[in-house]
Amino acid sequence: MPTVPATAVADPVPGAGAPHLPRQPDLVQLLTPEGQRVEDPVYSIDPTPDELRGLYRDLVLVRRWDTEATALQRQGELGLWASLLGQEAAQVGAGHALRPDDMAFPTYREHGVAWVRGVDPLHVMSLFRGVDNGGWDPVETGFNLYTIVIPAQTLHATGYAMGVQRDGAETAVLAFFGDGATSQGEINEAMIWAASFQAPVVFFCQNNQYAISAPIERQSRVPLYQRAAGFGFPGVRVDGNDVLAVLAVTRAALAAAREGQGPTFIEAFTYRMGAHTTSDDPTRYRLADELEEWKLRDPIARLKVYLAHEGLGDADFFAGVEAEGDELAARIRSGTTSMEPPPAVSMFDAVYAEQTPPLAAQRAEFEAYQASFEGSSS
Amino acid sequence: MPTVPATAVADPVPGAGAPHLPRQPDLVQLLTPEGQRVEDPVYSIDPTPDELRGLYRDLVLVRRWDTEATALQRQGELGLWASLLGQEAAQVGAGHALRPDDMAFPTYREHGVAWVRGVDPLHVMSLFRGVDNGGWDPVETGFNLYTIVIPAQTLHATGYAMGVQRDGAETAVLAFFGDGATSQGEINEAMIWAASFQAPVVFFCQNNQYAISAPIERQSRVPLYQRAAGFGFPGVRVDGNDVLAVLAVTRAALAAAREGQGPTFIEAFTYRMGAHTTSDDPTRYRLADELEEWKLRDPIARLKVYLAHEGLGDADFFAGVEAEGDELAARIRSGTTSMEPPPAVSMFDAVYAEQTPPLAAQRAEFEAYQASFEGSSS
Amino acid sequence: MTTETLTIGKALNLGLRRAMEDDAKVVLMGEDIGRLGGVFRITDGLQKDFGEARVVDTPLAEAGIVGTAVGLAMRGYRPVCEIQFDGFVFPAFNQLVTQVAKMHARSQGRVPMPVVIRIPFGGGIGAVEHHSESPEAYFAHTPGLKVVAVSNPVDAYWGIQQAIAAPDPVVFLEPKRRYWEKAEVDLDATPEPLFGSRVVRGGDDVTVLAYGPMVKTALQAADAAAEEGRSLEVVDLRTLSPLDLDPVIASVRRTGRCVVVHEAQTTLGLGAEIAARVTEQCFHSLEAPVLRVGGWDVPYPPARMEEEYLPDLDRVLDAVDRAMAF
Amino acid sequence: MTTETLTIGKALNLGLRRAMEDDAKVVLMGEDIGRLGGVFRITDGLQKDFGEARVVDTPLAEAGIVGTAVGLAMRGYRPVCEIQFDGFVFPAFNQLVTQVAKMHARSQGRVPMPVVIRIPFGGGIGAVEHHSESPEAYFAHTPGLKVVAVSNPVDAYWGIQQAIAAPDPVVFLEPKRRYWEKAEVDLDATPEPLFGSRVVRGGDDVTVLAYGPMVKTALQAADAAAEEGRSLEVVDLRTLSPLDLDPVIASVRRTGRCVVVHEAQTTLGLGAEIAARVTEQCFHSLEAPVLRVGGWDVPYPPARMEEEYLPDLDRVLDAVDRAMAF
Ligand SMILES: Cc1ncc(C[n+]2csc(CCOP(=O)(O)OP(=O)(O)O)c2C)c(N)n1
Ligand SMILES: Cc1ncc(C[n+]2csc(CCOP(=O)(O)OP(=O)(O)O)c2C)c(N)n1
Ligand SMILES: [Mg+2]
Ligand SMILES: [Mg+2]
Repeated sequence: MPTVPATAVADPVPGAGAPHLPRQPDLVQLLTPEGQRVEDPVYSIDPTPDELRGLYRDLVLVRRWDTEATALQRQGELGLWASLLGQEAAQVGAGHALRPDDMAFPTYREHGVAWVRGVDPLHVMSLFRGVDNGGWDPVETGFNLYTIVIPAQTLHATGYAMGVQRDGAETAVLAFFGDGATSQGEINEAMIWAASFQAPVVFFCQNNQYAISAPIERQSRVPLYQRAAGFGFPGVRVDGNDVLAVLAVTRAALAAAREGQGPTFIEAFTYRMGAHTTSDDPTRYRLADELEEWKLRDPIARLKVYLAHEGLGDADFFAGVEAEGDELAARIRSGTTSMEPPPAVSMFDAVYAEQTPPLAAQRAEFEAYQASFEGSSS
Repeated sequence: MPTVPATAVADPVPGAGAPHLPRQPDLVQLLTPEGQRVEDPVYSIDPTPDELRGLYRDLVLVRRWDTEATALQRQGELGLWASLLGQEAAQVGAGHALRPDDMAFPTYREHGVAWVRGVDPLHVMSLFRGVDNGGWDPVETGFNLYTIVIPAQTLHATGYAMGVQRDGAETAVLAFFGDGATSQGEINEAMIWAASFQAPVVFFCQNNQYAISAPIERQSRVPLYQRAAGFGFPGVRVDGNDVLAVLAVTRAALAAAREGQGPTFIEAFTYRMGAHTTSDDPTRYRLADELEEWKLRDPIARLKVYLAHEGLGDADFFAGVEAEGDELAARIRSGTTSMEPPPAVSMFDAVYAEQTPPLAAQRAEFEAYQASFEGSSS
Repeated sequence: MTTETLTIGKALNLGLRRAMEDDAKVVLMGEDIGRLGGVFRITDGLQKDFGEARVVDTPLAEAGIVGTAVGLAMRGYRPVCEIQFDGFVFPAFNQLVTQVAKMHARSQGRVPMPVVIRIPFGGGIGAVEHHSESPEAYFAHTPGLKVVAVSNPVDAYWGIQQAIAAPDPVVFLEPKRRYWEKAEVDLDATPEPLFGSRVVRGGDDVTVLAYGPMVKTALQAADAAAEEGRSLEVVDLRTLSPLDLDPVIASVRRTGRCVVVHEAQTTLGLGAEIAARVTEQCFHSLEAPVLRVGGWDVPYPPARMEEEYLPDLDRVLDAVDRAMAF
Repeated sequence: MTTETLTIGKALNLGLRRAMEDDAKVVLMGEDIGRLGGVFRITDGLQKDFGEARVVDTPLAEAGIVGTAVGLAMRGYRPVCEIQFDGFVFPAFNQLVTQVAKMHARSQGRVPMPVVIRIPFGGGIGAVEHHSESPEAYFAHTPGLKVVAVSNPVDAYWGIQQAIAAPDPVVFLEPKRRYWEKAEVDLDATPEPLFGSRVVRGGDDVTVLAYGPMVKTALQAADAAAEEGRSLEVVDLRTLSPLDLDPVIASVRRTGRCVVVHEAQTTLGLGAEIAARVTEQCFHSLEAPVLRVGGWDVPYPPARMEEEYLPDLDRVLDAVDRAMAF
């Protein structure tokens, strides 16, 4: 394992190969990988013990959900699963920074944010089971449906934020995307728009070092958060495996947005511990060493150490959270395996708010055709 | 007329309203609006008297061409004309920085670059007359056809530069675009690509302060050249009305590209003195005052003052260039007015390199149909 | 009854104004639509009267315009996007096809998408490349979008208001070369439904279908045919998705012959779909196959050749002759 | 004669390899095509053998892939772009429609555009949204592009080489759900021309047209029909633009009946164009209108409903019955 001097991380292309991230002006960290609380000159946070335990609980539960989902996919109960393993802190931290009125625009991997927003995990599972495209109500939950076309949702987030401005509301919008997404034209347009109109939107990038097999170096030679300055708004890099730092940074950015100070770009520096999705084979493009090093920066372990060390969580507490996880997993498993798709004819029903006569006719044709098989089970 | 302190130009949104541009670290200038030669700490140039006179000649001739074209459009001989008035120095300077082997990718306004590349003005006029989409050979001239879809050509330039890399050639590529173009996704992708592959392409933005009616402030709150840093390569702002500075800066950037140092973003700070095109009415969106101020920064006048003052051009020389301009204008006029479109059937001929049977059949149908009118002049 | 003589352009302008007065959630967005009033002046004066928050001069990027419209719609607004010219809609294609068109279905109806995309379309104005395209078939092939094309000031005035009021995304095609054509518009009338076609001239021999700029051409052809004793029924399709073929089917069952006219390239243009459907539904009535008069299957040519590219009266009559001769 | 039993996927891989050996100007570009070998492994091993300059893992942006391919082609290269899934081609739509398709015509033939756009297309793999689309009609409506769809390993092996060697831009559609189907491929054979359709099964009662993944479905339908004493002639269209309808016309003149099958939404799908043309050219031979079996006019549904969306053997037979009953 090569030892890299601390300054090397400020290098144009940081990432794998380094041991745990040293603190540096360029990276906001409030809890080290060893579970030590540190201060940042700009971002501070003072969570109550309950809040800290709540964060820990969420981290554990979303990881448990994720593990169960991966297992269910292996067993043929899901068509696909996009694991968040390793990114729990980035998601739970960002999710907790949101106020109820705020609106989040996820990609396909933000199960941790979904969880914090109160979305029923089964409404996410239904998507990956192929039953629907997500079963939750975006407006009610303040959490848009998953967007698979990269990074279409960043423009939606910006437009939504322009609506917020017109409403004069104290609401902020949080747009999620990955490191790979930053190369698409649309997201750059979203940032240009947000800057031009000073829209209350925060761009939250989970730099998990890979876009499927493409390492971050392919997308950018400089740290991603620096992109924002070129568009005229602030960018900040935060340790994405440090839930406290993510919470503090995101909370500050959302507050600034609400106050009319315009957009912020947050780069949550993290790592995709698993495969891109269950269809992927990461051994083809990355080394096991890298994974081992990132394991040392695990987002849950460090909070557990901190809680234990500070006496904020005892064995009972930790066991209780585990038990909750088992329950959640069981509920997800039974809910998923018993999930049936709606009748196929429903595919005709929500194409438009106002059904068209030709489509109604096609629907009737479909029904008649389906009916023609009834009874004829040859 | 408001007086603005010199530092105000370094402001996030510079531009109109200021008197002539003061020198500042942020703007490369080698020849002041008053015709005074100044030095820049980074960019220097030592043109011979002949070169200086050549630059002057080109500036005058392309302006003359432009004036004639505008007149021809008014007289119904062109469908449209996109005037370069005010941008002569940016274009002639950039054009002169190119070596014969280099390749340029223009928008629809780079008549000055076309001129320097040796493109016959009539081959440009034919486009605006509606006879073809440009009559010159892109490869032979090292000057691509005009691209109207903003800013599609920046990706072509980047791809071409990737080809240059594969050839191991000492060639650089110059991509032209406007300030408005910087808001499009595609150009941001071009910059990301160029950075990622360190392609030998230089992004040359003529910030003429407007995209039709939209002032630069709508596209960006910070100087455009700063965009590049966010993508990991250098950006520089040059006085776009100073042909020497443009030449020096562009030459340096192209040299760096040829040497494998990757892309540069050049923002040539200039002004569109005329309408967007002959279809446009700028009085609807900008004040006459602004125009008056920019007149004081005229790109030709300053070089003339310098040449005269240094004894590099006498009355005969200036008169000679005027006379050349008259000749050029006459040639353009007669060539344009006598220009006929090719037979309509040719629209079928270059759709594919390898004609398809259905299109050949349509072509035959077209010919038969046309023939059916012959003789029948009722 | 208040009637005014309006050009199509002015009718659109008035229609937009009325829609904005009727519903404070209507927001116009596009390049140069504010201060300048749009390159065709369709939004002239609206920013002055409704302010910059409701008539938004955007940065230069079509994906941005349409993509932010999606977000505004999610927030309860009714965005009306102007694409400056037909040929510049393609940077927004991803947003239109994968997002605008699919959001309602994706969300099982929870997220409505009342977005209007106004596009001046078609040729005949002597323009440079990309300013004369007819991209309607791309949109009509995309479930989730609705597509209309207006041909006259009355439909322009009402249609834009109806499109804005509609709960679904509507690609609203404006016949740019007819912007200056005039007609009387009754501002108090009860408008015809947006998603219906209309017989605009009765006739017995051949049914001629057209939309947008070609309606006038079809009517001129009918005039010319009449002089030769031939009677053409002309249908203004008005809605391209959904298609409203009931009046067409009724007509073709009577005439036995059908000609479809459009500027778009013929292959996979609207005429293809109409030919397929009309043939299926009128199989036993047809005396001739449905014939198509469309743009040739070439990129739209330079301006001085566009007359030979575009369907005109003669090409319509030629097709009518061929249909009669079958 | 060297024959090998190959899947479609492996045949494409071998074909790409051979094209790269034959011409040093061939450059592959796409997301994850290098180290990973592509999400379907079509480019497996090629970066290892040909290096990173010829098998380029690109940043994540489709307009960038296609737009830089244009520039590479101008510099004399023959770029082969992989679009990871059909539903992700739309960000590149502007480059494809306004640049790739038009460059040759724009330059009066001076600038050739030998660019191949490989797209795994179609459904049936139980995927999430945007991974099962059939966008071919958008491209076939665009003059300047050529569009082919392969259905078997032999055509895959030769077709990709022919597409790369072709002087024009080719959208090359690969039937992703058939990637693992096998056949014997004679690596020394003289291939059939790329832009031709082929009768793959003779028959007398109804002519059934299909391409890409639906060819197998059509052949299965023919088998089933044969058991009921009905004889279907099956044509693999192979080329969607240009269409090669000569074998189809000949067949329909004989059978008098025609059914077109595709996964794409029916309205303005390829079936529309084919119906229009076949009707025009076989008007007096047709006993029934050309019938279309396509995807329904809805966004591609979630995976557990896709079987009801996709044409299958039964829906083809149902259309055959209806054609016979006319
Ligand atoms: C427009 C588009 N192109 C390609 C894809 C296929 N794809 C899905 S995920 C992915 C990589 C995304 O990487 P990143 O943005 O870093 O997010 P991550 O998956 O790492 O969370 C790709 C290429 C897509 N979904 N959308
Ligand atoms: C994709 C696209 N959208 C819209 C247009 C219409 N249009 C032509 S020029 C122009 C403004 C361009 O401004 P800028 O990039 O600053 O260049 P300038 O004209 O000032 O040289 C617009 C909006 C276009 N040509 N392409
Ligand atoms: Mg990533
Ligand atoms: Mg400009």
